[in-house]
Amino acid sequence: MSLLRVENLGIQFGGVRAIQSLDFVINPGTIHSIIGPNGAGKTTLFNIITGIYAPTAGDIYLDNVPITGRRPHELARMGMSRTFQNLQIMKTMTAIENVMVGRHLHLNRNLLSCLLRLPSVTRGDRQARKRCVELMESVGLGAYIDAEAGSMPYGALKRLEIARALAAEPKLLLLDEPAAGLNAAETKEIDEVIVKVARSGVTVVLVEHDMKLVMGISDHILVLDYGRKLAEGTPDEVRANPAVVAAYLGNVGNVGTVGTMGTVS
Amino acid sequence: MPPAFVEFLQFLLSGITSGAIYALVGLGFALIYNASHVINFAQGEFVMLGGMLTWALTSAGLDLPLAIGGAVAITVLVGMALEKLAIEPARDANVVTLIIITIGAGIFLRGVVSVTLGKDFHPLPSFSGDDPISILGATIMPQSLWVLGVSALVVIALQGFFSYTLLGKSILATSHNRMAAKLMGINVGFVLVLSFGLSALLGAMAGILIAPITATNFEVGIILGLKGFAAAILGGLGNGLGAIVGGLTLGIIESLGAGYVSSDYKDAIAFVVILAVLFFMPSGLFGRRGTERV
Amino acid sequence: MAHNVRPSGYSKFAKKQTYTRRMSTRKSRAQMLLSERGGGMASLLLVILVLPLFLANDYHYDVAVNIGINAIVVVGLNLLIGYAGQISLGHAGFFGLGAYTSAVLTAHYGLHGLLALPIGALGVGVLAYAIARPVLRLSGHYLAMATLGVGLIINIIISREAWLTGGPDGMYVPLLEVFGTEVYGGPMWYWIVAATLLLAVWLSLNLIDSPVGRALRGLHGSEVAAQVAGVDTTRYKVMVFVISAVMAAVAGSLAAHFSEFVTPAKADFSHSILFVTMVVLGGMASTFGAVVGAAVLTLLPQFLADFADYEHVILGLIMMTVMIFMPKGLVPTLAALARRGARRTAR
Amino acid sequence: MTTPLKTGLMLAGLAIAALGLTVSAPGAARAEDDPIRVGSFLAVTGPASFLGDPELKTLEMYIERINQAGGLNGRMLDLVHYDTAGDANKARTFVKRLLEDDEVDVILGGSTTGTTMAVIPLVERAEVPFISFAGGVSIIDPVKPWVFKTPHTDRMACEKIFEDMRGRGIVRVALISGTGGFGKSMRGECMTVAPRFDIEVVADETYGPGDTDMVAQLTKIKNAEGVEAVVNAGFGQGPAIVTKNFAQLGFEVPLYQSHGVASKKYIELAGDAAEGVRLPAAALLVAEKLPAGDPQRPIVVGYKTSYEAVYGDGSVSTFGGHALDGLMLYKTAVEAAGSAEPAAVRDALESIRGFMGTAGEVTMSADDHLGLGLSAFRMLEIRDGDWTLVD
Repeated sequence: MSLLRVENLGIQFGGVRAIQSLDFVINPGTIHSIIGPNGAGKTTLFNIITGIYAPTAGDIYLDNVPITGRRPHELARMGMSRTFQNLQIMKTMTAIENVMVGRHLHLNRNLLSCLLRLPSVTRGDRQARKRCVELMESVGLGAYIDAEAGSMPYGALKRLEIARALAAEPKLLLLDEPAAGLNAAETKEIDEVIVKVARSGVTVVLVEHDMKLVMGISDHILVLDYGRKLAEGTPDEVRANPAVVAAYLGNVGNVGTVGTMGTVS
Repeated sequence: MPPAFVEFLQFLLSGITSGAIYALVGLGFALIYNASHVINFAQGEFVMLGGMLTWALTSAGLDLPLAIGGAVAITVLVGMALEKLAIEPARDANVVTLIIITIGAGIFLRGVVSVTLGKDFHPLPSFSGDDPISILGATIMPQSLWVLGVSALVVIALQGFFSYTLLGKSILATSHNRMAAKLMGINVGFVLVLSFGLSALLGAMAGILIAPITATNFEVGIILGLKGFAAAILGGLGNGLGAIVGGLTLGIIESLGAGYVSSDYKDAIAFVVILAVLFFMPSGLFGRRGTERV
Repeated sequence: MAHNVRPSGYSKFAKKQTYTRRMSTRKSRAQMLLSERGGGMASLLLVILVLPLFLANDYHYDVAVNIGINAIVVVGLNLLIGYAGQISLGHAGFFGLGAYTSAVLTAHYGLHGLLALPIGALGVGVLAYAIARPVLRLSGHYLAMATLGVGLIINIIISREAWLTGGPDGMYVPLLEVFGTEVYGGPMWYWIVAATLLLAVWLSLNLIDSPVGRALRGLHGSEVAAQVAGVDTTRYKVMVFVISAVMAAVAGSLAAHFSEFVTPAKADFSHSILFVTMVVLGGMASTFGAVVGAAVLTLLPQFLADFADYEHVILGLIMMTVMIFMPKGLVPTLAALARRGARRTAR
Repeated sequence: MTTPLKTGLMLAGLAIAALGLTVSAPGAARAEDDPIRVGSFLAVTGPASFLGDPELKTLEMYIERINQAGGLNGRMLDLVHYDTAGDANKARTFVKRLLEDDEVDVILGGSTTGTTMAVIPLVERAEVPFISFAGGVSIIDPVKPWVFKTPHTDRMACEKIFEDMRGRGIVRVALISGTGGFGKSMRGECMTVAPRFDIEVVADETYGPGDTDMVAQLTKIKNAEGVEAVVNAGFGQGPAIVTKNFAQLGFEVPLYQSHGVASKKYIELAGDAAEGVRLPAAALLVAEKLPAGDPQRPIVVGYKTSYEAVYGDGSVSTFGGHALDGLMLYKTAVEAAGSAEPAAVRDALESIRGFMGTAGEVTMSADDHLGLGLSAFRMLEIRDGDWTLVD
């Protein structure tokens, strides 16, 4: 059974069709990558799935429930979480507070309880903090627990986004270019985090330019070009698809060089 | 002409008279916002300075044209000094902090003028006499035509300035992306000082043009500033044409409201309309509908 | 404390960083949090208890009570502006509505003051809730304009409906009666307002350090990230808008009974600006900054009154200078300085 | 001690120090030859600044003059003034300061009715004589033991105007008033007294402070059925704009202004449009035109000459005159009482008979704390850019 199903999806900005008649399915427990050249509509697709943009056509189902047009916080409640390509860090807060915002839905959010600081609130906060510290350590942020988010380096902020998204304990996690702007060593570390997350049972959808990373960890790849599906399949199938090669390199070159596309931000 | 139509026309002309004033003040807000994304709450004080300084210089014996030139020049210097001394050092401060700085600047300027030039109201002579001009039975004062004419000229001149001159384009570039503008060799600091100077120039001109209609004193900028801000917002921030349309709309709503509904509530009616417009068009009439990139 | 199991790749990464705070900071952080709340509350309480020793007459009490009333408004407004990042240039409208509800209900309809106050607070709460949804869809300067408009409309209604409100010249308000005694005079009001302020500060501190508070600060930092984390940002903005409006209304009711007289100036635009200036000058996103901001800007005109004509020149200069050199506001800047000083002495 | 606590305490200390600074030395028992402390709170800035500004200038000028002449009962006068900007809340705090901190012997001022009304409970409780310069009739009606006032009331202004209209056979009038305290209050009074003069108010419009154009309201008035005269209640630059718009629309009926525009400034601002406008005002505006035998002449000519010698030709206004009257009433009362002791001064104020001031002849009593008759008002008309007496 599919976790996420997208049917005949389309969106228009003014006269520009950023996405058109797109269908695909994402199965639970897999790492699913979406690749394509710049402007292919990858981030737009993420924004539609997570409810930031409303599509102009088509339907999206999460666990067979139609979620088209639902707002982001409602989708979060249904188990969806994501990171952002353009970092969305709450810079005036500390790192752990950022992560604790991610845990919002698991805490006592009753206004009166919070105003009066009832024991249930403090207890919940204490447990959440403990859980978030563990989470940060697991993505390699153990050194930054109480750092001001605004003063952290770029690589750490990328992990912070992942930690915040994981704090919600999602069943579907969408990562938008988690490795962009990172060096090779850092990319490798992110790579390991993603694999670990997927192993823990979270379905991961990944937008990424780093082909090495994509080809290495993906179970399934969707290739977009000008808002349309160009190809789909396992890494090997995609690598062998002539249309993909053409889109990436024109008519020359071979599949091997796809991996050298490197990081295009 | 049927009397009802003449009455309507008279309301319209009355609205245009006030509206042109709001528009000119609103244009100053738009200009500074365009270059720096700062809302300058001391804009009304530029208006006040223009009028008060012209009065002071004429009463010191200068001819009106000379006095106008002097008043505009001094106001422009004040505007540039405001940018250089108060806005520039607080470059990285957030929006609300900058608003408070400009409010402080407004209080300061009002204080200085009240101490040096006194608190009295002063008139300026109308530029082309006080004989009303009749249009289809309704009347308008020649001075109002001056305000309208200058507003129109200013819009055209600004359009030309932003479209055809390097300086104008650098202001626009700075507005869109300060870092990129800097990298392209634009002297961003200078551009910002210049935009404040230009905006002070507009304010001063507004102040001089309207002084014959409303008279001027050290506090005349408070309400005009407020109305100008409303005009700029209604039209959509950062859009010169928007400020003009916003100002005229505001003036006409006020006057139609006073004429057909209730003069007691005409200001409230105007703000209800502004709220309603913002409800449907959160970026004003002509504002760019920005989508956040994430 | 035992480190949790870390993937092998990360130790190198962590070592590269020069950031000094390590795992041990967890405990000290907890202490600091405690002291920021506890310590702040303790010093506020101390000031409130000690201050009367310095208040020689009714005028001094008047200034102190005005500081307290303003501080209640500003603590609430700071939740909205400082923490949630939503500006309001119309809160004097809610303050004025609270004041006039108390005034009208007690003077014209003979209602008990202690009954009129919650009615005013509730009424303002409902009104704020009704307008918050459309208004808070706006952001930045558009939001500033919309809130300004709301405040102005309230002010205009108050000043026009003279049959009810006495119009621009204002109306008298009966004294507040508590347990059969009339509340009159500086000292009695001092303790009433002080207690209300302490309550407001306590509630504010509680809220900020809770899931709701983090959601508010989070939506300030990144609205879309907060939404994705499950925060219904519209609902939270509305919530904090209502809370701050209700606090303003309560302060307004107290102010009406305290001054025995209300005029529409309580609801006017310049009063709204004053409240926002208090928030920013004291320090945005600092509850104690709000109190300090209210104190400074209430006291300042009393000092500057001696400068007569130069009052406004100096006030304007002070506002500009403080904001230019301390853009984060008095309390956060001074706190940072003190922290730096403490770190230096520790070395 | 943890850092935040330290910071908190530091700020707390600052706060206490700041408040402590405002504490003046406790008032030692005052000797009989210490200065008499005259407290004053005026709207020197803000929308009513054209009231407060001349009022303060007059007080300063005449207190200095009294002191140079040897003071009051041999005691110097010491003026303590605070600017209210027209804000009632500020007025209250400053009056508390005057009463408690400065321990003044008398309070003069309150430029506006709102600021005056706000402080009445305070002075009544403190039992200090209080002479207001504001127009509202509610200040002295009903009478409050310690509260007096010098200007004619807005009710009297309406009566004077309607009286003049009756003489001209005018019945149907239109009102246009400012939305500020002055305009609103006078509008109310005119509505109340109109039936007594068989006057019918057929149109009622308002304009806001800072409005730049009142043509819409005047157009409505012009198109109202059978308007025979227009009355404008307001002060500041508003009435000047009304006057200009009135001329622009080519009205053929008379325009009446209120005593709120009683200074040369109005003629200067309204220009030629002011020709033919009538208003009720004190004789001060036509000082030199009073007949030689008029008992008020020396008072008003004296004040006009002194004020304009310092502040320029045409600068005198009836507003400054109200302040002068207040100060002189106090002087008279102190001299009569032989001391500045509040209760004695209050009683002396209440028994003042035939005092001649800029506003007219004042005769106080236990149930009249204004003491001016309608005859103290003169009906003026503007001709050739100057005031002329109508009657």
